[in-house]
Amino acid sequence: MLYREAGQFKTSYAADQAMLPILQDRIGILVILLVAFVGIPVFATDFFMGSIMIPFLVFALAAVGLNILTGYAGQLSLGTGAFMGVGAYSCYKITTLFPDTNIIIAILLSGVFSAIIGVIFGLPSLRIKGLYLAITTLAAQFFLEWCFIRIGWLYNYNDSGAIEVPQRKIFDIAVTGASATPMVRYLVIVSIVAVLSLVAANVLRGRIGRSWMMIRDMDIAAELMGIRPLYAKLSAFAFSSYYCGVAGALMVFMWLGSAEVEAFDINHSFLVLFMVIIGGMGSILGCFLGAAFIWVLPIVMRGLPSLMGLDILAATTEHITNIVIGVLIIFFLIVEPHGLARLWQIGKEKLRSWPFPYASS
Amino acid sequence: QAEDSMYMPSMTYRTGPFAGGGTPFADGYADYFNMLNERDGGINGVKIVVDECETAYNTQKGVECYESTKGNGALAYSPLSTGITLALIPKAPVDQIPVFSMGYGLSAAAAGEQFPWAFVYPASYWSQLSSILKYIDSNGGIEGKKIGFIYLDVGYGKEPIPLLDQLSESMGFSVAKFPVGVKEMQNQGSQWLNVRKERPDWMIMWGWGAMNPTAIKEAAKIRFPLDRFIGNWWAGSHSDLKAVGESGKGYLAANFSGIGQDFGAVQDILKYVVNEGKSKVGSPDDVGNVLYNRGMFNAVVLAEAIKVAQDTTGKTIIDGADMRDGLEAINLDQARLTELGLEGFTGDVQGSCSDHEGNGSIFIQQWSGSDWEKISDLIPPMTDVVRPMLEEAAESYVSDKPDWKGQACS
Amino acid sequence: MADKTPDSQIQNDIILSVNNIEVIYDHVILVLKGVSLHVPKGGIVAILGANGAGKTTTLKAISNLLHAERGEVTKGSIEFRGEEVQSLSPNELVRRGCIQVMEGRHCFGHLSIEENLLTGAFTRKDGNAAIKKDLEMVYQYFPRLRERKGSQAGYTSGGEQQMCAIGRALMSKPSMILLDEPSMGLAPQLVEEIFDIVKQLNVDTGVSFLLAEQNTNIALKYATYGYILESGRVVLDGTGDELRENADVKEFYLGTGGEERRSFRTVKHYKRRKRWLA
Amino acid sequence: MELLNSIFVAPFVDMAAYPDFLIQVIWEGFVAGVLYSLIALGFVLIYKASGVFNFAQGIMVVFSALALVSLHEAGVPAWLAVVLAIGIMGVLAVSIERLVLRKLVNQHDAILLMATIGLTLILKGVGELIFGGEPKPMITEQLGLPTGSTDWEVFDGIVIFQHIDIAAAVIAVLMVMALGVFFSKTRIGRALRAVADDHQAALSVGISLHQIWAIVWFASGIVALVTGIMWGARSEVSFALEIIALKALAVLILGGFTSIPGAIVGGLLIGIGEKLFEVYWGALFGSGVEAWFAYVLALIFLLFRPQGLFGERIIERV
Amino acid sequence: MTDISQTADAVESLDTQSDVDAPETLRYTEELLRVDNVSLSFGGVNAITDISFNIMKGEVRAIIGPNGAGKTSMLNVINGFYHPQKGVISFRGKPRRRMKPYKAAASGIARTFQNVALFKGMSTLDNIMSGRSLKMHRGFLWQVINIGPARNEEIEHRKRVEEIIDFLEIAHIRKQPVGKLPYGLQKRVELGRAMAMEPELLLLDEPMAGMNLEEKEDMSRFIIDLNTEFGTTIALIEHDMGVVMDLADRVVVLDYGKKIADGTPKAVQSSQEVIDAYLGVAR
Ligand SMILES: Nc1ncnc2c1ncn2[C@@H]1O[C@H](COP(=O)(O)OP(=O)(O)OP(=O)(O)O)[C@@H](O)[C@H]1O
Ligand SMILES: Nc1ncnc2c1ncn2[C@@H]1O[C@H](COP(=O)(O)OP(=O)(O)OP(=O)(O)O)[C@@H](O)[C@H]1O
Ligand SMILES: [Mg+2]
Ligand SMILES: [Mg+2]
Repeated sequence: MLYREAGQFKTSYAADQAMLPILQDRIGILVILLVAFVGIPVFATDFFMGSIMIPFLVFALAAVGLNILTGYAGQLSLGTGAFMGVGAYSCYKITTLFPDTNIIIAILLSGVFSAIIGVIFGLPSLRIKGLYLAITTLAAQFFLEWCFIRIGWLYNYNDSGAIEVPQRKIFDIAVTGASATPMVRYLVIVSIVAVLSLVAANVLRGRIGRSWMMIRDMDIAAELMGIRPLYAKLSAFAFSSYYCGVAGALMVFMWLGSAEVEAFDINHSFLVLFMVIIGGMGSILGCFLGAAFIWVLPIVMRGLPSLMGLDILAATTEHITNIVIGVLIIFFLIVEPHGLARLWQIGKEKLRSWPFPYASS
Repeated sequence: QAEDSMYMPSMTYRTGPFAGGGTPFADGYADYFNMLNERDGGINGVKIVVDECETAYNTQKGVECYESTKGNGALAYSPLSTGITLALIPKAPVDQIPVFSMGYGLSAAAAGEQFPWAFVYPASYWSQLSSILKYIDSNGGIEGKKIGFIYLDVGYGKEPIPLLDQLSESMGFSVAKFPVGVKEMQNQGSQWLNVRKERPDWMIMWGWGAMNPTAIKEAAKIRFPLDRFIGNWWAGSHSDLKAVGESGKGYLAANFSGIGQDFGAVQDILKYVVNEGKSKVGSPDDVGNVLYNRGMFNAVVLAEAIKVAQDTTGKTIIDGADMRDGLEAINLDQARLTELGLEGFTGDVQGSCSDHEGNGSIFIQQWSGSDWEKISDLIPPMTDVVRPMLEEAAESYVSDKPDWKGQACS
Repeated sequence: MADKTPDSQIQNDIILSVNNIEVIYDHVILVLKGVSLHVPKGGIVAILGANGAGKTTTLKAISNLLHAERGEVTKGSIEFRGEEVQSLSPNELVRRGCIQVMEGRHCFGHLSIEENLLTGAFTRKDGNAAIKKDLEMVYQYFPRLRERKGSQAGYTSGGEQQMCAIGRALMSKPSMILLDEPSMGLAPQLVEEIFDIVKQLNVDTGVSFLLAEQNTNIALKYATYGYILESGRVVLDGTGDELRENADVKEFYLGTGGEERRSFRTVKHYKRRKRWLA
Repeated sequence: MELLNSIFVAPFVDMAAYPDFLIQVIWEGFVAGVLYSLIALGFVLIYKASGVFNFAQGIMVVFSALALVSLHEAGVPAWLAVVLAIGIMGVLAVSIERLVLRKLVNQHDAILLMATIGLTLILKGVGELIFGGEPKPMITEQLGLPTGSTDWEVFDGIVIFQHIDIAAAVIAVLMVMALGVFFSKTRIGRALRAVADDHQAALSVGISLHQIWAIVWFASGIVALVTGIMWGARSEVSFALEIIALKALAVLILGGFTSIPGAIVGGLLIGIGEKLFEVYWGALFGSGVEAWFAYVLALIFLLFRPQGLFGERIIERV
Repeated sequence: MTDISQTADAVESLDTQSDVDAPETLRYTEELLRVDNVSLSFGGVNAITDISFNIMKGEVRAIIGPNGAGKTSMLNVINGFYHPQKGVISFRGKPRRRMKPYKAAASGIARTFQNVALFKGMSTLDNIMSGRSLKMHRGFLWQVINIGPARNEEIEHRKRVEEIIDFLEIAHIRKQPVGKLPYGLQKRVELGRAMAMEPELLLLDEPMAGMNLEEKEDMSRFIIDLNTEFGTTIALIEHDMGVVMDLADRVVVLDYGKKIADGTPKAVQSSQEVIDAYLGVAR
């Protein structure tokens, strides 16, 4: 009753093909965008924007990237962290070699390098499949990490071996560097993420996205239907790595401000993978839900004891957070292996058939 | 926060792969402030609220800790992680909260002109390395020798390399480097095979966490003389050597903070905090361990800075900017140390506008098989060589930051 | 209508009874809307019905395999030899003699044909000699399997896999077999053979069968009793002969409206299925 | 020219010039390889039995070893500590099966993988909560493991053999043989492979997944404990050990997910290969190549044999 | 060349037994696909041994034979998934030995699979749309913005796909994920997907397995319509002899990888060899 499409007739295929064919969804998205672009900047604290929203958006974008590869094209990858690193280091090189480049352009461009590297490490996917492939992507992860350490040129031979974000301005407003306010950084990042998510949704609905899903669901049949595995897989690697690269650049330039190799280590690959799986493989919405869950929950958990006036050691909170997150992950997988996005869908389904408990087949 | 207290964040890592070092350090840090609160009712009557935030040695969590606590009136941050320090250095001037990376972080931060908001008392890595080399030189000469440098292959471990390269030319020794990846910390077989192949005369180690005991064990395995194997001050704690035990006998390490419980301040901690059950330390025996005392010293410097700031400004409750001034004006000479109950605990530490490392000296300690023993006098660094290099590095750090604000020091 | 089913004289000889079960997939999709059926000891019972009627679901509910598909029985009960099936795990069911041949073959792709057959004997405790003997029997039934016994099942042809799946079930020495579309993908000759085997096992060793089968013709020829399932409900039931004589069954399932078999070429489509629901 | 020389000539000249050192390198590689194999073995057991890629194997190594050491610290005699540690792993196995695996039958690989990552977080949290985050020394002597070393004088030099390393190799070999017999000679072995292929079908033929999973997780828990003791004896027992487990992944794909001999051969290949490469060629790349050598070796290898050395063929058929 | 004449001979010799169908066969004059002396083996198993036959443009050609005879393998060879060790395959007169599957698809060969090979995570609509992949060309950048050409293209093909959906009467499951559809419907969707490719030659591997009579009748009607109205040439593997008899113009019979008969359904059905190997008791 509450969530009824009844009465919403589509009279053209164009209308039926629209991204959000249902009115309630369109309203929902509008509200979210309003909150994201107006509500949060106006009402939220710096901490909320700087330490919750910005990382959340960075990870959501990375999760979109990984989801394209894993959820849509079916190629499990554990190299997300390194691809984010490629983006970050490229962006650093671009901004330091060509200091006049507009920083937004530099960030968007840095994804291209990540995409190229992604394609190179995607090549084995033509022969290697499934978990075997997942582990060979670790080769990318560790090799690239090693490069970030060994190739001094990448970090301009800094003594510290870290990349540090130079200050860049757009229209005289500092966008990167320490003096850029969280609000400015937040607005930049939320715009980029919104646009890129839209792009991803478009591509995934079209011919190319479909070809990835074909490869994912049944690669042999896809090939027998005229899909060239080479193109499909490599384009998925490229597209996905582009997103990861941009996310990496945003992570360093808009959030951390400086980064060592550890910022791109294997744990980040796992973190993003958590988000994708908890959120729901093969769902853009899921990426956001997953990122929120995995990033925000621990922060909330850490804040809880002091909110409740309990004097618990920070480390104990950390251990308990680990346990709780672990338990929740397993719990969610058991309740709904297809992630939060699917849970959301079931919720909608229930609303749709409400007040009846089940839809009849 | 309350009117009568000051807020002192404590970034800790009691979890994760480096928890072994992070835990005693955090204990020492918290216990000293608590001791001041218990014994003296705080500093000049103002209590210090120590608030721990767990970073797990992870830069992102560290930044998050920073962002979530900086609004509480935080006076200074000591992240105990080079990665977090690097992330905080650019933020410090904006938020007006000094970063005190005691003996770690960015060596270049010693140059106060360029880094008004960062401090590395009592010495930068480079100063430390120069002292270690001086020790080697005074124990059989260094010229013509081959020095092996084994280090954790991250920013922290790589920091001293430029100086090492420079000094190898001026002092006439050769260098062989052995990086140890974070993932290889407990799996150093090949590095030590390479050591055996290269046959260096001395080994210097820039290690942390599980890397240290593994390295010492491996060195013993290939029969490298342990009394020619020197760890830096993060590679010479009790927790490192506990796992090695008897077989680590002879191993050397640099240190700048006194060992043991024979200091007035430490006794007070035992009396007012530990024995009262107000400490998180595992057992009273752990008090006085190398890293415990180091964490305590971190607190000592901060407390001293607070006091200096209070005295100069006349305020009882100070803010980050006052704290910065206090840190800069710090003067921990032996007289003051004795007053604090830390006689002979460390060398003089004296800051100034341009000197943010305090010209600290180190001493060398040796593992007896069951405990650390101090075996050398204080060794001052080679300031003449190190200082110009620090300034140069500082220059290059700010060179691509057009809006960076340094300070003029006359 | 479904409940008037079994003749009262065999009531106490019922090996399996399904009482008014409801099955829901994924928490929201209601598939079975109250299905009841009974299999007498030593009987061959067929479930017939269109695609998606719920035949497979019924069989999986019986052998307690729905969990793996995120389905659950929300109402009703299933009893195998008087025991509540829901409280037994699938392997306990097999131990008690009830085994299922799943639709779509489900052979263990990486195991050879012979290994596949041997896994069927997993629950048996009567020694290697007996197992060997039964293996020999399966090979007798399906000579083709003997030829391919060393090949990985994943590479064998569709029909060979079907034989393998059936043979595997036989290896457990069951007293009740649930057969889901046994004839699917088998050559005509083999279809006859399979049903001969069914008959033979039924007569010789008293094995009971519940089979979901699309090949109505042959199923009704061998079945002692049949149920017709539509959209999750039993719409018609009766003995094999009764059903074969039923005009609707003739028309829609046997294709023998008139005297001669209708030609596939000449049939024109009209919405016939509607009649069942009315 | 210079480059070619340093790739193709100099290292071999080096090897020939100091054969004692070469032997030492190979021995070290061998021992490291044995230890990698031990971790990989734990993975293989579970993968073989359920198709679950158990990411928690690394943390299980740490967890079991910490349990052992902490028990001893608490005053329990060494032998009893071992028994209790084995008991803990047993309880763990049963609870994992009860609370996690049972509910996730028939799910996608990635989801099972994810569940084991969740498990990793839990074990880590619980472990640090109970045993604390500090590293602990392994109770090598109390367990009766040898500590000294033996020198072998050969080719005008010496090769040093640590007794603990020899012990590790012997124990690994014994363990592999035992497991090999268990899985190939019992009907459980076949059932395991069936389960890995198709959970639902395995259920349908009456294989008890519950029982099999509990057994296998218990077995790999014991393997984890042994691994933990051996690695711990080399350095110390700490959560940093978990990272080494990642290296075992490379071993795993090189050897093939489902093969016990594969885990051994893969481990030795990688152990010896990476030591030789690091020592003789590492400098060319600026050293530290160990970080990726194993993976790149495995990757290149897989290009020719996508299922690894001894893995089962990947079936492609329509 | 000689092989073809042999095949032709064989056809004729069988044809003579049933003169009723003879004129029918002559209706087709143009050869679409020719298989010459193809052999395929896997390790020790000879899946196909020296088989030759042809498919005329516009006909319905059935392939039958006992289980494991090599029927599916034959289809796999035709569309390039298996590479025969020996023999040549000519499609539209162009001979080839090896071919990448996607090239076969591009040249106009589509198929369905014995063990349904749908894209399980996608909806019915997307599955059928995926059949249009080869016909869609708009580049990546257009897809990114998804207005203008890419969108129009999508809608245009959607129209075509909707026609197929109507034709197959699966409109009600248009938006459902196919993974959980009943088996019979999956087969139908698979047919739709192959139809969407608008192939010249359509290979159907047991399209009616697991269907009841009514559904088989429906399916037959689709196949007939496809053949007569769209002129698609069809190669059909089927075990239901009733269907084969009614639909096929000519039948080739395989046994143990060898061809044992080739001709009109009537002729084949009465061949003793076929009865022995395949049909069992004559019906
Ligand atoms: N795992 C599942 N999740 C959701 N729905 C399902 C699932 N399995 C089956 N269904 C639905 O349940 C209904 C009954 O399916 P079932 O497989 O029992 O039919 P069937 O009679 O065996 O059909 P067929 O003859 O095609 O095998 C179908 O509508 C199907 O879509
Ligand atoms: N990739 C392969 N590797 C090994 N053997 C194979 C392979 N593909 C097919 N075979 C074997 O070749 C033979 C022919 O198989 P095919 O699938 O063509 O049979 P079919 O005629 O389609 O039988 P069915 O009617 O049972 O589907 C079988 O014995 C099969 O085991
Ligand atoms: Mg069915
Ligand atoms: Mg076939």
